[in-house]
This record gives sequence, structure tokens and C-alpha cells, in this order.
Amino acid sequence: MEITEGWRNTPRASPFQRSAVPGVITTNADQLVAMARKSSLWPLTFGLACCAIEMISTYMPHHDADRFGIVTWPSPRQSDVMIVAGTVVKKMAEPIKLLYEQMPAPKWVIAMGSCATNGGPYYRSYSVVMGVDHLIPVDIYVPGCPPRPEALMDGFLKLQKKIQADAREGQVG
Amino acid sequence: MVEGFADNWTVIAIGGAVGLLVIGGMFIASYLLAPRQSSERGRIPYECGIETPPFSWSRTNIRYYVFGLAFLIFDVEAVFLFPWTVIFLEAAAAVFYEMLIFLGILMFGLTYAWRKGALSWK
Amino acid sequence: MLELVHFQVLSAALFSLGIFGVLARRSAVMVLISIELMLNAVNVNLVGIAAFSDRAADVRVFGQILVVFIITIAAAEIGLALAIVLRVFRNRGSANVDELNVMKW
Amino acid sequence: MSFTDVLFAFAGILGLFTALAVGVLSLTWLERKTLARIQQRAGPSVVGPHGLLQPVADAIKLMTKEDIIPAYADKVLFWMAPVFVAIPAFLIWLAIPFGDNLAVRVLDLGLLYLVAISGLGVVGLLMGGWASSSRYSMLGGLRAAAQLVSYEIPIVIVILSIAALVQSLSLDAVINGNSVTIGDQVRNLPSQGSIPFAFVMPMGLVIFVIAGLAELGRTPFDIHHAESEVVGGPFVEYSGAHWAVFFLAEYLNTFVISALIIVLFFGGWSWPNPPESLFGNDLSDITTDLLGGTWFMIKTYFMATLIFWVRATYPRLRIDQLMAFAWQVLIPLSFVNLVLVSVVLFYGWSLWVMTAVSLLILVLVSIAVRRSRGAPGRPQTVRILRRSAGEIGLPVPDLANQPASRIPGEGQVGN
Amino acid sequence: MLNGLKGLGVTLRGALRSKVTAEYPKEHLPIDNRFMGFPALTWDAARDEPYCTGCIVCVRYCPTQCMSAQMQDNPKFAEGVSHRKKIIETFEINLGRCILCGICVDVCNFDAIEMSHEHERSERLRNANRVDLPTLLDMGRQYQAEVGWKQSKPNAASPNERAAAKAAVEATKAEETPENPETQAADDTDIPEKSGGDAA
Amino acid sequence: MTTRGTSNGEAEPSGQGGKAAPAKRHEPEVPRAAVALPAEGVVLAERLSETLDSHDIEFGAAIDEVVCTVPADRLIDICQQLKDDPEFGFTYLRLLTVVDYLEQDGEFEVVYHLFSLANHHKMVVKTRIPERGASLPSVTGVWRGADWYEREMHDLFGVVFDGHPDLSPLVLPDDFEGFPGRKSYPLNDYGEW
Amino acid sequence: MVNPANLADNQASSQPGTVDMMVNMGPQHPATHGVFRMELRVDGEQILDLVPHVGYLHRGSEKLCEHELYSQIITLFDRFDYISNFNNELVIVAAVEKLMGVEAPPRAELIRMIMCEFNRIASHMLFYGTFAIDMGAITPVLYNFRDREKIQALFESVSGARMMHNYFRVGGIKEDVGDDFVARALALCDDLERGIDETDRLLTVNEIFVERTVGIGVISGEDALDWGLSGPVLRASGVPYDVRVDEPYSHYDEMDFGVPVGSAGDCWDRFYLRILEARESISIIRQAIALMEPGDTMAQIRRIARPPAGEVYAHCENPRGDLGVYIVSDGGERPYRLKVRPPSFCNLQALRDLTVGHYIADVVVILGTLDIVLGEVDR
Amino acid sequence: MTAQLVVFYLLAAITVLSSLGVILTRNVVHAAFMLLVALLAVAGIFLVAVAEFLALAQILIYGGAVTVVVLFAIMLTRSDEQPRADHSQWPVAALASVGVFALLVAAFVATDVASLDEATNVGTGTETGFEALGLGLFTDWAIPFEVASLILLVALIGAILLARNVEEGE
Ligand code: SF4
Ligand code: SF4
Ligand code: SF4
Repeated sequence: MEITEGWRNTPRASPFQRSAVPGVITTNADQLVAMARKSSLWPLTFGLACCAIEMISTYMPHHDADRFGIVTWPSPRQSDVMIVAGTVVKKMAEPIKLLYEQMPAPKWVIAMGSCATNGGPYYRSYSVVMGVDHLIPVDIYVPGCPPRPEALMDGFLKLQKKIQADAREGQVG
Repeated sequence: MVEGFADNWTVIAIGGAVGLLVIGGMFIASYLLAPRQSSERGRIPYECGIETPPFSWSRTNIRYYVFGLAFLIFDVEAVFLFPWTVIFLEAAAAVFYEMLIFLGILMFGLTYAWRKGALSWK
Repeated sequence: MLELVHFQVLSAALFSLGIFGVLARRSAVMVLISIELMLNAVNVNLVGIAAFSDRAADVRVFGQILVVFIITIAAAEIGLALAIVLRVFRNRGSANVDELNVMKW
Repeated sequence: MSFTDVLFAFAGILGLFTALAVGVLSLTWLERKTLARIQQRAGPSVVGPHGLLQPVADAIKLMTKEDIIPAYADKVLFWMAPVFVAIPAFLIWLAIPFGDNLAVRVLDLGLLYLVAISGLGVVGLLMGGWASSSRYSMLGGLRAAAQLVSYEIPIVIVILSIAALVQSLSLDAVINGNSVTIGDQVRNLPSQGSIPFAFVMPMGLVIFVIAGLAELGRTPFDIHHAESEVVGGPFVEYSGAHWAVFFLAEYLNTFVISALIIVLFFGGWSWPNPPESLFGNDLSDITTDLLGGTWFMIKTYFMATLIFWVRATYPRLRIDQLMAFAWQVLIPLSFVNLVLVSVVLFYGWSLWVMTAVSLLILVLVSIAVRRSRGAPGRPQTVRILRRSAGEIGLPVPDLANQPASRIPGEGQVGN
Repeated sequence: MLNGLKGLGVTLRGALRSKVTAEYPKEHLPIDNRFMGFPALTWDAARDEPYCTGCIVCVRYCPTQCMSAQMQDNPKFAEGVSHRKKIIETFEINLGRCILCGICVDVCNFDAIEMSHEHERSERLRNANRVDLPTLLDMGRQYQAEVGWKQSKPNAASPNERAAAKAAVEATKAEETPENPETQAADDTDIPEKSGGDAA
Repeated sequence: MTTRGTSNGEAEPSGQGGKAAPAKRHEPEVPRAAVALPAEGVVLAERLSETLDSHDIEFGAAIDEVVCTVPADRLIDICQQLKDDPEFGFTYLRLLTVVDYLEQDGEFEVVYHLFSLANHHKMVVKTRIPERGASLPSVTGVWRGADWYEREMHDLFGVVFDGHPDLSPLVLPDDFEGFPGRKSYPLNDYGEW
Repeated sequence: MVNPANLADNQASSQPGTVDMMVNMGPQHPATHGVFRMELRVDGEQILDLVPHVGYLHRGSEKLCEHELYSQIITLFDRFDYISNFNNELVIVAAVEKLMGVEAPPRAELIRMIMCEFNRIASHMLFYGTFAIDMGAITPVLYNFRDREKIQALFESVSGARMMHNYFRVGGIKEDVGDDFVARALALCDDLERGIDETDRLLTVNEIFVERTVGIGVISGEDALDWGLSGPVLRASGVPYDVRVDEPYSHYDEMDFGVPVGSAGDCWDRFYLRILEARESISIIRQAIALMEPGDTMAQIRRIARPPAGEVYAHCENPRGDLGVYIVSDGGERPYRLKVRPPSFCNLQALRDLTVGHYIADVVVILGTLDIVLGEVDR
Repeated sequence: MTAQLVVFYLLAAITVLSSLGVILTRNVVHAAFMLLVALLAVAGIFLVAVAEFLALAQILIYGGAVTVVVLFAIMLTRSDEQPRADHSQWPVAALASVGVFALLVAAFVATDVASLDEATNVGTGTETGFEALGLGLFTDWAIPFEVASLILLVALIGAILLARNVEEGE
């Protein structure tokens, strides 16, 4: 199924943004909102393969993603970030797309590990999708196999920067 | 006293109104502020990533009903107990024993339900 | 000025709505819900009468006590009646009053 | 009541709402920090000093998040369900005394009011679960209804015991004690300024805390939003502001239950009464109220922390065990408690009789429960077979003849 | 009931212990010397050139085919500064695909490639982690400085090196010429990039 | 520009070398792994040949295991006997797999690795089936554990196990075409992704 | 307007008396430990039927292995059962060594053993934690990961990677351990013992935990064998089958260690057995460290392994059970056919039998005690 | 018009409208929720009539318990599967209900209201109070009170037996 809407993670603007005088109130408000959003990134509890283990490690005492306000929620409806942690196989493609679409906007995607980035060690396999960006738009690619928890946190920090920068540039997503 | 009564409930009504207003305000604010994106497909109910056919309800297990019913019965009982608790010391001794009988009868019901296995899930 | 007739008219309205529900709806659950409406109509009436009665306080309270009993009966009634409906439903696969006319289920 | 009065009330309640919202936010922060502390990690610490702004960020984010109404959902009910849960949670606060004169309203029927209003929340959960038209929320909603309904009864009965103890349904009387006239004699009933009811009715306290936890749906009773089973239960489909309101209600309830435990069993703002020497006698009413209010809040937060602590420790029960526990243990016990209280009062025995009997019953019941379960503590079904004992596998080489360890300072071989 | 209280005791004791969290952007959990981050090319400071001769042994053994390299004649050899006849001209590793297995390091005869400690390379673009020779050398130099790197394998200056290099070159010739990296690039271009990502 | 490497693995990457036919020409004689049956294996082999004499069985060995190659139609009988006979007691099916010899012989080889806890015996049962109408009686009746193995092999190789309760796709998507386990199936097909 | 409430639930059976509902769990579900999916047919809360669906992580790696050099295959084996990577590596190198008839030097074998046992502990710790989460206890997982992090740090100091080590080689190991290894490992053993005790106190004896696990998901020894179960799941049913004892590899025959065996075959047994097993692993590690002597860590063989033609089946005791690998070699640098015997795959087969008749909440618990790793189930 | 009257009209309107909703909606679940709203409004009416205890009891029983029971029952029966949930003779029903309404209103208006003291302020009702209610309930109405407990007992046992039979019948 083709994704027709929202391929670029840029949702339609809210009524407030559409009606307010552009550039006057919206920018500051947007930046404030972006600050809130980036400080409260809730990932979907979602592990595909080996990378999931390091992803779990990221939430664990030694790394503690909770410090950044990152707590997982099991339902896509309450999540902001989807961490695709692991190999995306063709059978899993549809569920991933569906879960992504079920997340409310604004939403972001982190492709964790080389499998999610471009197939990694399985890029030649008949059943593996070469990178989750064939299915859903990805904001941050975290390389590594698996990436260390620090690398994932680095990814989160970069995502935070991106959110703030996008708000500055007037984009919503 | 009368005034106090009316005041009390006015205030509580105001409380309800404030609650409604604030919560409604939250909804409206979120309606105004939140971006839109969801596609038709994104609004499919969540089923762990699998697209399942529409589902509205299913017939549930009868046990839920039994518990609900028992709750209803005990709630009604509580309605009788509330006036009793505040007067039984002052009223005649008969009132106290009356309630013991009342409780006894209902406890019999509870025991019966227990023996019949209605109080355990299985 | 609030008068007793206000309560009475409200009560009448609730009661007749209940009657409509009982007569017009086929689903047994709906019939029971409508019966609840009718019982509440009675309650409204009783409470109104209790409030406007000029008898001594301890007599006036009778109205309210009656309401307590009605609530009790209503609760017992709906609980039991719904249980019967469930039983019928399980046996007959339907909860329509029309189909309950045969007593042997 | 004049129009200005109404306005004042409006403003006051708005203020209360704001304060409660702040309270809820701080409670989420407290919960995350407490859990983090227990789990040897830092908890929110980047957003604001010590992560204090974390809840604010979460709140703003949730407000500005898309609010999806699922495709097959019953839109009206879906939209209204959070309101149905949140409003009762808020309304309860109107009757809770924060200080001597510091309550929005002191109702004559305060205890009945609490019970009646708190029962409404169930409908909201069931409604949300049904309206979402997802199987998980359906299951969650049903579980929530069955659970809350069952644990409501012990709460009601324990509250009734307290009412019997003070012979009044007013929360003021619960704290200040009451006096009744029995046979032309004025008899003073216990007031919590001197002995908190926790000591008078330990059984009541235990029942109330357990049932309260269950009402909150917190571990070990969190079956209705059990993430590993129903993925959030009735809330599965909620997002953005609607979810935030559910969340708000949830924490308001946590707050309420903690506050109720404090008010009903630990004397609210009044116990332990500070000795007069500490503050002197000449404090103005306002100051006493504020001090009392603060003291009450401290106690409430402490209670909440205990709830979080329990949450961090226990696994959750299964639905049948949960229901069996409510109906076979808590409800009979709560009735026993009520009868005990009334009998002691009726025959005019000392309150300590009640305490002693309560404790005795508690002990007996816990022994009985353990017996009836037939699982006395840890099962003994796993044993270790050893090769050295010849119980398994090939014969073991003689370790004594192995070359000695080469590692300096390393003497031990085996166990 | 008492057993359950034991659990409360454990959590309470946990609460009394100090936290173990490393405050990430400020602190970093210690990285062991052996840690295998992304591969990097080492720099021969003595001769001011990379160790890598472009023999592509590593390219052949990489299980994910994430590297490509091309050799050229070493101008410094002509000048007599260096003993390396051939030297690397272009080298590209797609770090996004590298699985950090260390096979390339194992098979390289010249110690020219090392697993550096670099591991935080999140990017906003899919191909932003296809790093080229200068980046790899930078990473390498940083790594060398960090760990006080010394060459451990047979020195390229020894006669072995010539033999090995010759063998390698021959091996390369024997192979069919591998795919053009452009193919991959072309393959990648039709992947939609994130909007605004190019600005990053 | 001449490129010496690739980060792309389209088709069979020649960068891997050694696989091509010329390499094989250099080494026409492939050494075989040494067979070293342990003592109990020898005993087992003898017993097997005595007991299963009536069946048409080839005996062999692979490193330390006894290998019996049985005809497909006798498979179930033999397996049942191997399981039930207390002398063998092969109650445990370790592994069931299919090896694709289509290119060489046009046949699949189905391999069963058995283990007997009681006697500490291990052995391999093999059977061969042709590609066309590749079907074989299912051993799920003998060892229930064969269930998923057989489903997986049906998925990957298209071998049909008669009498299997449910051969619906296990690991592959329901609409997958082809049998990716076979040698003839390309490693990857970029057509779609 | 179509009222969604009127759309029939298509799965509800037509019989008036039944109350079945289909519930789908997974592939994204917090309790399915990855991308496992089950379809449950439930009556209220009780399971009438369960259909497991796997393959959401089918990466085709067995086929991929046929196209890789043996040295590269090790990296793929790391990723089969991605929680016990060392144990996986051991299987493939053991198989190739058996095929080639080479042996690793004793020091290398001991180091392999130590690493494998540490990995077993790490894997079991992950199990305790996730299992506790499935049951609603949120803290044990953090305590266990705290200790796991220490194990991973040790791994990093040995192999250079926290998870995907690629450390074992055909004929030995990649490089010798560092000088401080022994001291670190021993200190870690003490730490881990404390950590395991903590979990033990936190969970094993907790009444709610006992209530939730005792008598749940019982499988008898015969059934377990019939289903081909292995590892802790099999042993909990009273079958003392442990490859380390029954067909000792490495230096396990020189170790004195116990094999915990349950008798009830329920979830509690499967859980507690793993606690005991982790303690035994610590004892093995201590013994192995005591046996370590300086020496070579690599046999003298070709760098690119080219085993002779033939076929081999080798297996080791993985934390999840009997992990085996069957290699058919045609004498090339790549296997002709490679097939893994995945213990989780076999264990998972029994899920339906274990769960039917229990509650939804029990499914999660039972699945938890099977301790599956999807990477290995689906390969 | 006093504030009391305004409140009364408001609540009466809510009650009547949601009751109308109850009997007219096709969706049984909606009907249950509207029933809840109607009954809560009735509780408000009780408050206007200074029956505080009754109002709270109404909320307690109808707000929490009855609605839940009805919802459970609905979910158990799925009784709205039929698109037409009404009898075909609903006009007759409408006629009947309008007739009853007219009759009742006429009767109420015709009754000699004067016999009930119109002048009595509604507010004075509070004097009857909660304790008077309790005393009345447990002294004068002791027998009905005990009978009520029997009724509850019967309801409990009956419902449990019926439900049990359902389970066994499966
Ligand atoms: S990137 Fe590596 S660790 Fe991550 S899922 Fe893929 S193979 Fe596993
Ligand atoms: S093997 Fe070593 S020298 Fe050859 S190309 Fe690779 S890094 Fe350079
Ligand atoms: S580490 Fe492995 S995957 Fe990465 S470049 Fe080297 S050989 Fe390739």
C-alpha cells in the first residue's frame, strides 16, 4: 500500500497555525512547543531484533533514557517516536507501516542499527527490507550493529536538535 | 442550615462546571494547536500492528455480569447502612439488632454465592 | 416559585416516556431500561410530595423512605430481570420481547 | 448565594483545579523520581533543574499532539469518556478538608458523597473501553469495571465503619471527633487529633489501603491497564489531550486515595497535633490552616510515595485471583470490621479491644489465606542433580588431581 | 505475606544505594581499549601517509560489502620517501551498513584499518554515513592518539610486505572487477530523503 | 574510473571469490571428513542393521553418527520402530531438515536427527525424494515436535508432508511465491524493494 | 450512516451460546518479546485456542549462510540468538572444528567456556527481568540490566563488542584475554551472585509471584520430549537432559557443576531453575578460571577455513536449550547447506498445548518462561 | 423566577431530553448512557427538593451500579444487532404514552393542590434531615426494611442461579 499522506513526517498545520499571522505569534509559540516536544519524546515499545536489546539497555539504570524524558508506551497512540530497532523483514513491513500511521502527529522515526538503515548484514537476504525508509520516513539513522546505548542517545539528542531546528524554520514536524 | 445546604451544592455544581470547562478547554486548545496528519488507515484501531476487521463489541463473559450484580446488591445495602451507622447508638437497641439481622441475611447471600462458586472467576 | 405541580408534571413526563419505551422497543434490555425510567418517575413524585408536605417532619420523611425502598426494588428488579434476559438470550440467541411469548425455553 | 459569591466560588475552584493540576504534575515527577531512586537510576533530570519541568513538557506536548478518534469508534462516547472519569476525580476534592477551615465545602454527608462520586468513574472507563472499539480497550474496560466495582464495596464498608466510629458522615467529624448523646449522656467519640484511626482500626486501614490500590489500578492490581496483557486497557486508543485527561484523572485519583488514607486514618491535618509549645497558642487561624494544610500535603505525598514503592516491588495479580481476593477476603473482612466497630461502640467497650481483635483477625486471616492456597511460601520442586554425586551424566574427573591454579591469590576451586 | 515484604526490603535497599547512571552527554560509560567502534584507517605519521595500500583484501572479506577502495601508484614511492609502491586513492565505507565485525581488521596485512572507538554517528540522512577517505583517516588519527596506537602486524617496511602486496594485487587482478559503487549510489537515490535533511 | 570494491552486493558478488567454477577445477579432489564412530555408535550400527534388516536400508556414518538412508515409503514404520523399540528409544527428534540436491541428482534429501535419552544413542535417518511431487509422509504422528520443522521445510523447499495437520506458511508471508530455501532461488530479488 | 456498533464481529461464532472473541497479540506487543504474534480465541478471559504466528523476523539467514565464508558465518550466528551470542558462536565453530578435525588449544576452550557461561547468566538475567515485566513487576528488570551491563562491559574488554562479538574462531579465539581479565571476572562473579540473590528475594518467594506461576503451563516430561523441547523448559519437567553433561564439549567434563531439574514442569519451576542455573554457571566460571593456564589461543590452521566434504551435526547447551547446527559441506569455503536446530523454535511449538484453558494473563507468563528469542525462532 | 426554578427547569429539561434519547436511540449502549444522564439529572432534582441523601443514593446506585450492570448485560446480549429495534406498532405505543401523560397531568392539576401546603418552602424539608430518615427507616419501617434485605437476597441468589445455569448450559 502506498503511503499517500505524511511521507515526510510533516503534518498539516493546526488551525492555530493556519489562522495566526504567520511569523509573529506562531514562531515563538512553535519554538516553545518544540521545546516541550523534544523534551518529552515517548518511544513506542517496539523491538524487532538484536538492536532491541541495546535499546532496552538504553532505558536501564546505566544509561537511563528517562533522564531526557524518554519513556516508552506500548500503544502507538501515545507515542511520538518509533524506534525501528532491528531487521525489518517483508512480513513485518505492513505492521510497521500500520503502526507508524497509527501514531498521532507529530511523530518521528529513528532507524536504529544497520539493518533498519539499509539491511545491514542481511541486505542480501530474500526476505529483508533494505532499510525501513522504504516503508516510512526516517528522521535519524543510528549506525552500528547494534549501536551502543550511547549511540542511540546520541540519536535522540540529534532528533531533539532537529525538532528545534525545524520549529525555527517554521516546519511543524 | 438551609442556606448552607444550598451553598454546598451550588459550589459543587460550580465545581463540576469548572471541571467541564477546563477539560473542554483542554480539548479545544488541543484541537486548535495540534497538527493533523492521520490518514484513514492510521485510524484503524490498534491491534499490535495487524489490521483486523472492524470490531464493535463482542459478547462478554457472563461472570462480569455476576460481579456487577453483586456490586449492585451491596451498594443498595450500603444505602441502608449509611443512615444506620450514624443513629444506631442513639436509637433504640432494636435498631442495632435489626441491622445485624439485615447483615446476617446478606452475608448468607454472600456465603451462598461463594459456595456456588459465583465469587471466583472459574 | 417552585411548586409541587412541577415535580408532578416532570414525573408524568418521565412515566409516559417510560411507557413508550416499554411498549415500543423490542429489545428486552431496552424495556428494562424504560422500566427504570418509570420507577424514577415515581421517585420524583414522592420526593416532591415529601418536600411540599406540611405534616410534621418525621411524617414527611416517609416519602423519602419510600423512595429508598423503591430504589431497592428497582435495583433488585433490574438485576434479576437482566439475569433472566441473559438466560433467555443464551438459550434462544435473541433478547427480543416478541420472542419471549413462549414460556418453555 | 449572591452572584459575587458564585464568582468567588468559581475563582476559588478554578484555583483549586490549578493547584490540583500542579499537584498532579508534581506527583508524576515524584513517581518517576521515586521509581528511579529505587531502581538506582537518575530519573528525569535534564528538563529543568532535577527534571522538574519534565511534567510540564509532557503536558504541553500532549496538548499539542494530534487527537485521533479511531475509525470504528463511537465518536461521542469516545470523546466523552475522559470527561466522565476526570470530573468525578476532581469533584471528590471539593469535599476534602485540607485544614481546619480549609476545605471547599464540608458536607454533612461527606463520606457518602465520596463514595457516590467515586463510583461514577467506572462508567467512564467502561465507556472509553467500549467506545474505542478495539479488543484491548474492550477487555481493559471490562476488566476495569469488574475490578473497580468489586473493590468499591470494601471501601464503602470501611468508610461506613469510620462513620460508625464518629457517628457522623461529615469529614470534619472524622478528623475532629464527634459527640453523641446516648441515654442523656454526652459521650465523646474518638478524634484523630489524639489517636489516629489507623491504631483504632488497623484492619480497616489494611482493607482500605489494599482496596484503594485496587481502585487506582496500581500494581499489584493494575490488570486493567496491564501493558503486557492489554497494552494500556481502556486507554489504548486515546491520544493527545484525551489521553492526557485520562492520565490526569488517574493521578488525581492516586492523590485522592492517598489523601483519603491520611484523612480517614491518619488524622489529616490534625495528627499529630503539634505541641502548643512549638508554635505557641497565638497563631492566627490562617497560619494554623496553612500549617495544617502543608502538614496534610506532606503526609499525602508521603503516602503517595509509599504507593509508588509498592508499585516498584510487586508483580500483578491475575483477574480471577483479584476478584477472588476482593470477594472472598476483603469484602467479608470489611463486614467483620463494620460489625466489630459497631459492637464495640454499642456495648461501650474500650477502643483498644477493637485494635486487639482487629490485629488478631488480620493474623488469622492471613494464615487462613495461606493455608487455603495450598502454596506455603516457596514451592520445593526444583532440585540440583550433581555429576559429582553420580546423579547425572558421565563420571566426574577428580578435581583434586587437576593442576593447581596458576592464578596468584586464586585458591578456590568450585564452590 | 511476609515474603512479599522481603521484596519491599530489596527495593528499599535499592533506593538507598547510589545510582549507577552515567549522565550521558556529560559523562560516558568507560569504553574499553578493545572496543570495536566503526572502522577507521590508520595514519603512518612517520611517512605522512596512510598505511593502506588499497589492496582491497578487506573489501573482499567484508561480510556486508560496505566498503570500496581504489589504489593508485604512490607518488611518495617515486620520491623515495615511502616504501609503499601503491597507496590508497579512494576509500569509502558505508558505516550505516558496517556491522562492526572486525573482519576487515583481521584480514588486513598492513594494520591499515582499525576498529576505532567512534560510535556515535547518528545522521539525518540515510547515506550521510558513507564516509570517505579523509574522514576515515581523521577517525583513525583520533583513535591512534586516543589509545597510543602501535603497529603490531608485520611491518609494511619488511620484505613480507612486498610479497603480500604483490599477492594481494594479483588476487585483485584475478577477481572480476567488482561492481561500480555508482550502482549503489543510484540505488540509493530513489530513496526519498527527509525534507530539510540536506540542510543538516 | 576503475573501482576495486563495492558497497553493493547485486547478484552474486564476485568480490567473494572462490565460488566460481574455475576454483573447483583447481581442486578436483575434495577431501572428505574423517569418520570416527565412537564405540557406542558401532554397537548401535550393528543393532540397527540386525533389527531393521527387513527394510531396505543403507547404513553409513557421518563423523560420529550412524546414518541410515531409508526409502520414503518405509519412513514412518522405521521411525515408529526406532522410537518404540526400547533397545533404541529414539524419543527425541533433534532436527529435521531438507537438503537440496536438485542440481546434482534432482532430489531432496530429508534428514532426521534422532536422539535417545535413555540409551544415549544418536543417529541420523535420511530419505530421498524426487523434486517432482516432492512429498513424504509426515512424522508428526511419531514425534509431535516435527510439526513446525515440517511446516518450515514446506515453506522453504516446497516439500509436502502428507498427513501433516496444517501446512500453512510458517515463516514466510502468506502470499510469498517460490521456495527460497532451494538453491535455484536467488538470494535476493530487488524487484520490489 | 452505518453505525459501527451494528457491524457484526465477524469472528463471533454463529452459535448463540458461545462467547468467543478473537484477540490478536503481536507482532508489536510488549509481552511477546519481539515480533511474535499469537491469535487467541478467548471466552471472556480464558483461552480456548491459540494460534502462534512466527516469521516476522525471518531474515533468511540459513540461506545467507550458504553464501558466506565460514569466518563470515560467525557474524551471522551472533545474530541468531542475539541474547546469548557467545553460545551461538561456540556452536558454529564447534561444528566446523568437528568437521575439520581440529581442536582449539585448552586456553582458548576455557576462555570460550567462561564467556559462554557469562553469556548464559546474562541471558538468564534478561529472562528474569522481562519475565518480571510481563508479570507487572517493573524493578527486577532494571536490577538485572544493571548487572547485565557489567557483564557486557566485561565482554567488551574481551571481545571488543557488547553484543555481536565475532570473537570465536575456527580453531581458537580471536585474541587472548587481557591481563586484568581474571580479576575482573572474579569480581564480576561476586557481583552477579549478589544480583541473582536480589532477584531471588524479590520474585521467587513473593506470594503474588508464586500464585501467578505455580501450576501454570504444566507440561509433563514425556510431552516435553515429544515436542522436542530442550533446555530449562525440558529440565523443569523433570528430564535431566543437558548437553553439557550428556555430550560434554569444551571442558565441561572437567567441571563439577549441578544441573537443576524441576519436577512440576510449571512456570515457577522454569523460573527458579534458571536462577539455580545461573548460580551453577558462576561456579563453572570460577572453576574454569582456576584451570586457566597461559598458552596459545589459536590452533595452526588456514585462516580461511575450508573444511572437507561431509556432514556434521554439533550442538551445545545454549541458555535456551539444545542449540545445534547441521552442516553439509561440499569441501568449499562455504557450506553447501547449513541448518540450525533452534531451541526456542522447538520450545515455542508447545505453546498452544501449554496455554489452552488458562487466562490471557497466563499466556504472557507462559510465553515468558519459554524465553524465546525471535531471532532464533525465525532465523 | 427564582434560581431554584431555573435550576429545576434546567434539570427537568436534561431529564426529559435524555429520557427521550433513551427511548428513541437505536443504539442500546447510547441508551444506557443517556439513562445514566437522566438519572443523574433526577438526582439533581432530588437535591432541589432537599433530599440530599436520596440524591447521593441515586448517584451511588444508578451512577455506579445500575449503569454498569446494564452495560454488562448489553454487552452480553448484543441485542441491537437488528437494524430495527422498534416494534412495528410503535405509533400505538406513542399514543398510549401521550394518553397517559395527558391523563396524569390532568389528574395532577385537578387534584386539590391546596391540600398540600403550597406556602411551605421547599427548603424547610431539610429539617427532616438525614437522621430523621434513619430513625424512621429503622423504627417505623423496620419490617419493610428486613423484607428489603430478603428481596436483595432473592435477587442475588436468583441472578447467580440463572447465570450459573447459563454457564452450565454451554
Ligand atoms: S543492526 Fe545488527 S544488531 Fe541490529 S538488528 Fe541488525 S543485525 Fe541485529
Ligand atoms: S586490506 Fe588493509 S591495506 Fe588492503 S585495502 Fe584494506 S585496509 Fe587497505
Ligand atoms: S567491520 Fe566488518 S562490516 Fe564493517 S567494514 Fe569491516 S568487515 Fe565490513
